[in-house]
Amino acid sequence: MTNGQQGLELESVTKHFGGLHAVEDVNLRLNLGERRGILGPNGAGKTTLFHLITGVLPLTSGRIRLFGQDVSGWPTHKRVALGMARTFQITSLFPKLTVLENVLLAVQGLRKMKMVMLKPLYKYKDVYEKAEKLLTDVNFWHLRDQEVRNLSHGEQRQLEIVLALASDPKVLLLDEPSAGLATGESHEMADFLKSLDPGIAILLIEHDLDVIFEVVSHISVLHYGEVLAEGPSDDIRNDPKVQEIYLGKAE
Amino acid sequence: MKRKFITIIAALGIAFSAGFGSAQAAEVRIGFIAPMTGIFAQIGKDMSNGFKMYLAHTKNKMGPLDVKFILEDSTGKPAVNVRKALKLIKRDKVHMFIGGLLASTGYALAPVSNRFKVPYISPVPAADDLTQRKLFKHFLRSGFTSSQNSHPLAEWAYDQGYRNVVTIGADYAFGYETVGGFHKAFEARGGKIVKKIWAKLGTKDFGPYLPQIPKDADAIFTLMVGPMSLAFPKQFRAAGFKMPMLGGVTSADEFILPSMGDEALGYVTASQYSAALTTDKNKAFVKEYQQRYGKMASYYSESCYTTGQWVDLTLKKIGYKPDNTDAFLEAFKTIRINAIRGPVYLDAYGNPVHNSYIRRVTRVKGDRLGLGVKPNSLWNLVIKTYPAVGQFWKWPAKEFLKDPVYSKKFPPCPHCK
Amino acid sequence: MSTLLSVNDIHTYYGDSYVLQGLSIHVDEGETLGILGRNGMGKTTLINSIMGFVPPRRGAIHFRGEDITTVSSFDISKMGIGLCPQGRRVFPTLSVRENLLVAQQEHDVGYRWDFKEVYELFPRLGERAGQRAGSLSGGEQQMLAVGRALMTNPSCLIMDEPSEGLAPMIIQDIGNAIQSLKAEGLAVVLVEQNAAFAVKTVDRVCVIANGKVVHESSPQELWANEEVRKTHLGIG
Amino acid sequence: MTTLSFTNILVLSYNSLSYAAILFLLASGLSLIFGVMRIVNLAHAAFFLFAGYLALEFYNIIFGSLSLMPRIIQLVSWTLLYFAWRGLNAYVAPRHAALALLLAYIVLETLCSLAWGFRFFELFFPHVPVKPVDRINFPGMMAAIVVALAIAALCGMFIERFFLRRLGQDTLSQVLVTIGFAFILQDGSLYTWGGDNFMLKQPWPLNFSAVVWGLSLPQYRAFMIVIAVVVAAGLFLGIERTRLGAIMRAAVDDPEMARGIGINTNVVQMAIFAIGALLAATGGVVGGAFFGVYPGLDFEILPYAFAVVIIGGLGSLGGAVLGSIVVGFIENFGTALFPELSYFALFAPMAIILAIKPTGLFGKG
Amino acid sequence: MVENLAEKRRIFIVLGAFVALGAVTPFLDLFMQSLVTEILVFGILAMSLDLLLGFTGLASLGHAAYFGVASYTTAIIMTKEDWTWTFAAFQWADSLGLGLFYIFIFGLVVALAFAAFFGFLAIRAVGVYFLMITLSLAMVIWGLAYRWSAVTEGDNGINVLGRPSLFGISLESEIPFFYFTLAVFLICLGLMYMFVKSPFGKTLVGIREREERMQMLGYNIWLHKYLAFIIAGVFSGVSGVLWTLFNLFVSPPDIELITSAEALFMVALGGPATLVGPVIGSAIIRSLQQFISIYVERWPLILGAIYIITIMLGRLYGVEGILGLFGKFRKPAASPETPEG
Repeated sequence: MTNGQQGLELESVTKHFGGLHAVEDVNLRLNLGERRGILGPNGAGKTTLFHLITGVLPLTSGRIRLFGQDVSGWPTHKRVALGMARTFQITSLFPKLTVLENVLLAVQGLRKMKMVMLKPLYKYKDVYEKAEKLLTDVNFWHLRDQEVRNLSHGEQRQLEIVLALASDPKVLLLDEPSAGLATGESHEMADFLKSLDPGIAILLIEHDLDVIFEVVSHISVLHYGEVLAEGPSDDIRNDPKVQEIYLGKAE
Repeated sequence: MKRKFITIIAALGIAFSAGFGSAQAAEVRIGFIAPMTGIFAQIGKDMSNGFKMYLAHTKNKMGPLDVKFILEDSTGKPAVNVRKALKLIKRDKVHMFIGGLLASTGYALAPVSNRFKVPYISPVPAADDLTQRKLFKHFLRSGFTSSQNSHPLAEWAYDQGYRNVVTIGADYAFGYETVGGFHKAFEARGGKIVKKIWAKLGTKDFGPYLPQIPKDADAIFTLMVGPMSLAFPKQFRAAGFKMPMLGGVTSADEFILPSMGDEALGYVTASQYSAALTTDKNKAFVKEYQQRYGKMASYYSESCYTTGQWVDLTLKKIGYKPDNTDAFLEAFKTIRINAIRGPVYLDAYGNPVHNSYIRRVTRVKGDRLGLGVKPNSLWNLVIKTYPAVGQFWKWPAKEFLKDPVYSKKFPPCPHCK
Repeated sequence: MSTLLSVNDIHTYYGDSYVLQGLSIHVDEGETLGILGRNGMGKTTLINSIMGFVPPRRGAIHFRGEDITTVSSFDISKMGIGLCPQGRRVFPTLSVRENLLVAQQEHDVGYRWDFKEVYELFPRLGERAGQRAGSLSGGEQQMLAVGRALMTNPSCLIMDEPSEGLAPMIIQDIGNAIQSLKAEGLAVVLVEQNAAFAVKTVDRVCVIANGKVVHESSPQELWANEEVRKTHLGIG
Repeated sequence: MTTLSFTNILVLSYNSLSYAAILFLLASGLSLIFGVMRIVNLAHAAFFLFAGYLALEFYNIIFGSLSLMPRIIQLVSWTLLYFAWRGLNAYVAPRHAALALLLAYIVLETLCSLAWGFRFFELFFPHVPVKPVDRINFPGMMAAIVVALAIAALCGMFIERFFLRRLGQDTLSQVLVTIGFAFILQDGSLYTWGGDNFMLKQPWPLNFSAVVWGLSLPQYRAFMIVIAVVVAAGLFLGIERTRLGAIMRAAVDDPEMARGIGINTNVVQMAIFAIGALLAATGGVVGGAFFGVYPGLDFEILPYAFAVVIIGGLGSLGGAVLGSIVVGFIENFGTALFPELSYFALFAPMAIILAIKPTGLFGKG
Repeated sequence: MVENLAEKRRIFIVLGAFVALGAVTPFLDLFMQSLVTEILVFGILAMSLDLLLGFTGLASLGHAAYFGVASYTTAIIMTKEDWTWTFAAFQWADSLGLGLFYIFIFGLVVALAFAAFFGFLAIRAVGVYFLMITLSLAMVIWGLAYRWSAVTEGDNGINVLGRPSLFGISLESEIPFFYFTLAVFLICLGLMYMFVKSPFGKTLVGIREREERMQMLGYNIWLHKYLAFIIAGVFSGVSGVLWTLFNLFVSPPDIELITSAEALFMVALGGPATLVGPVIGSAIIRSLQQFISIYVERWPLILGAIYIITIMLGRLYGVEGILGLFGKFRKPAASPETPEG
């Protein structure tokens, strides 16, 4: 146990798919309340890294600690129960359910009552109140009876985050929250992310640089599965190595 | 939605009860259950055709009564037979129902007949115990028991000089009983059954069983049903076995015979019927059946034709009062018929006593007897007739019934290797 | 020079995601067009729209004057658009030779490209002809993807991020190959994130942002234009 | 438990292999269709039965007019050869095409010559009496088979083109629609051919047995094994060594990309379904002379085909070969050794294999 | 309250429909009465499969297995006199008027045990593999019924000679048995309704819709699926016990592949994830089988065509079953494409 501030810690995390080194020796530390971005071109291993952190994929080697506990071999749902949540790059909601039902599922996820089989869900007032609060906070309450597939893409991206927040996570992994949004919507998304409870530690993958620089303080740059650069946003912005990945080498 | 559905159901119900429910005095309602689809569909056709042919002869009447003939498809599954019997009893209010095919169907239908007190006449299901140890008051048989013809065949086999015989039978009740009958009678005469093989029902490839057949046996006794009957002799002969083949009726009956080839030549089976009987009655029957349905008459069609005749005679005896079930049951057992298969009557247990024909598969050149059957066909020529064979053969009934019903375990096989 | 491929005001969606928001480009015969832009701006979607993988909901695409907006992909390919897709997408279980073989198309006119020519362009492929494509290195896979596209004997070759994930040496080779194709008069559409590479290679560049063309010029002009570079390409 | 002598083990192995041969013919198509199209085709065994009936039908038609038919077959086969030549040229090297067609021609021509009384076989098997009907048996049967196979393949294409293609990747719909077709094919056959049990004629000279080391081995069983080996080799070569096969594999690897380089994946899928149906039909015709042809055969044999692909793994040719051999041996030895357990002999190992490796021994994904 | 009005109205309509059914049935003829009973019995089977297929998204092609073990268990404990303790216990329970409870408890425990074991083997597989593993497991049960003739009477099947009475009320004739079945049906419907409305049931829908998201929300997917599998198996067992009592005869063909496939079709036809839909499916299929076969000899052909037409139309017009037809006018079709990765 190092200190109470510790949120997520990756130690030499490595993932190989056969001969392909998707993630190679990544060390990363996310303290409580910290906001960190992960940058990198397509195929750099960003989403794979998220899969490793959440336990969707098993590690090839390395170690993952969550709030000081070694969770390397744990299944996803147990990691989540510790206080981790994640959103998906490709919208991953329950399209045929209503907005409210989506959020209810998220709220009951970490409660014991989810195993109850013969008492209707609507009898659980506290779950509903929590859902109502979450939806009211993002001004979605009026949409509660809409089926999710009928929402706009922007709304779906936002709901994606609301679902992640439902379990009151202390570590939040966001995978390209602004993917597929128009410029104006991206700004809204950035504002929304900034408005989140500052106590939540956020790890953010994002391509929209406006969003990432607005939201995070530190950035890690991933290239070929390795951390190429790390540091405060402004340093990264001007790092020539990073420039090269994005623009190519100028002669 | 729901309401609509209910209304439809109700409407259907009312419509059907109006259409069929009302009973009229001047008709006899006969339900007939036979497989019209599935593996046994053609046998079902043979059965219903036999009965229909009788009705055609009487212009759909039995004495003064109109015959209301209701055919139900059993698909060959016992449970469906039960469903259809219930339907016939409850909806069509039949006076009796006839049919079923497999022995298992007989066991399934007999209790139904008792429960609803509606006579059930079995022309084909040959389950031994229904006329032996498990009697049902409303169950009547116009066909035969599985082991009935096996006993004389065993005698015949012994007389041919066969001493060591191997048996292979389909692994179910009909198989146990047919093979068991042969076994008991053969060993009673002093022969030996040296090996008993049970092939699972519906075996297509006899590969697992053929190597187990001792090459030095004098003969093999088979009991095959349906497609097994076709595949077995072919694979048996192809595997190089030369020994004579004996068999229960279904191993080479007239149903399967037209599809068989030279491999079946010399196959000796026993049955209460053969299409090759040279009686005038039978010749007329085969000829007419061939003309009407384009097929060789089989014991299925003969049995059902005779059943029609039997019902007619019984009704006549009770004054054409089909509602009088008890009288019907009594009278049925006292009828003596000079049927196509020969003279038939029921024994004290309600099982037919009739001739048992030992038949040999032979290719007959040309159109045999001018019956209109395809030339150069295979026929079951009768080589010996055992007259008036009952289900207990030469044993007294009481003594016979002390033994359990034939099964895999009975009779025991002291000489089996 | 006449227009070979023209894309007029197309609007393409992935599900509810509105990706191309009224985009127009055109490619002339024999021309090399670079399409630049950051990740997620719609470059690959543009290609998918052209190839018929994801047809646009509105707008039209013409190739040699024929409307190909709703034509199926394999017919588009047969009309002469060769695709070298993002991530290479070689058929991993097929050998190198088979990868080329399946792409070979019967044309009434003679073949320009056959095994011999492709192996001449990329000798490494000839050496590895019998090897499973999945076992090739990234650079070799890229060569194979180009070779495979050439086997369809296209008159317009679309290359989606050929430099992605490759070592500079290999990128150089690919660049040389593009130059030689260009010299033969083949029209090339080069979609790139790597602006430096693109700028060296192409005749004209379009910059895409948020599903629209935001800048169009010669490569030199683009390189000189600090503002466009900063906002739409780099992170500076 | 029964004990087996060494000879019995040999004969049982021979029988197991020949049973495996039929299973392979049936299951390889199922596996192929699944591997490429992710379709669980419950109508597969219906093709098996349907083709048996078709062969029977055409066999009878051919024998109905003995004098003309062989020549007609010859004409048809020449025409077919011509089109096959044109078709093959597009996909394989000319010398291979020429070789294949030459072989095909020799076979066909031999068959037709046989029909006219060429006593080729009598030279080699003088001890076997040849009846005139036997002499045309073989070519007649072959012709019947060709027609039956062609029709079955066409049916397969029809079902794929107009039904399955429109269902997309919905497994449940595919299952129910293919069951529907199984019903229709089964009952349609019953309607057309009646419920009689038939058996295709085993072509002379395959209907007697060879005696090797004192064991009599039915030649038809050897014939089944040979056919299966030829088909397996043909499938392997066809898939692994030809352009068509490469196109099929490309369409499996990445269908979208395959379209992007000009491969019409719709045609490929239709072709694969046709080949699948063709394989089942081959099994049906070959098996029809061994098992018989009768209504209900399809649902009887379907579970075995599933057992093969489950054990071997879906979509793998090697798996289908291995699976059918495993099932063939388990079925034969299991039944011979433990007659009481013959129904589990097959399904219990299958359940265990699935529990350990849900995708079968050779399965991918 | 959260439970909305439309839902209340729906419950009211469904209950009303069954009350109406209960009221109308005595006036139908005997055959129709038993048909209605049969529809209810298979309705329970179809609903239980709907828990898996409609709500959890698991297409099982072996659901007849649990139906089968329960119906065989029932038949065995009611007839096997040489199995002294089960039979004696049954006799004793029956003498107290509790025979039915004994049968149900026994049958359901066995169904549960099999579902628990088979589920353990099957749940790991997904999609087609799940379909095939359930199929083969059901074949094992079928083989058991066929082959273990010492217990199951093999091909002959088991005849049950009568129904136990319920608190002294004889269920032998149609009407009492119909009401009994209706009562059991309504209890099952109620329980299943509660189940799908419960947090657990909602979880299953979540798993059906998006498994990876449910995992990220802290759900143990395997456990939920497994429990759902067992529960569906138990309800299928209820249907099996009723089937034995209804038909008084069980035999191997009752539990073959076609029964499982038919159950699937009932769900698909009535509308998955609707609970009541599968009952309508059951009504249609069962009535068709009983009625087409009277008028048309080629009824399997027609049934096959109905399968195909229903599924094709449903697919082409995006309608999920008959109940889906009503919802069709409300909701627009979904577009399941994925955004650029």
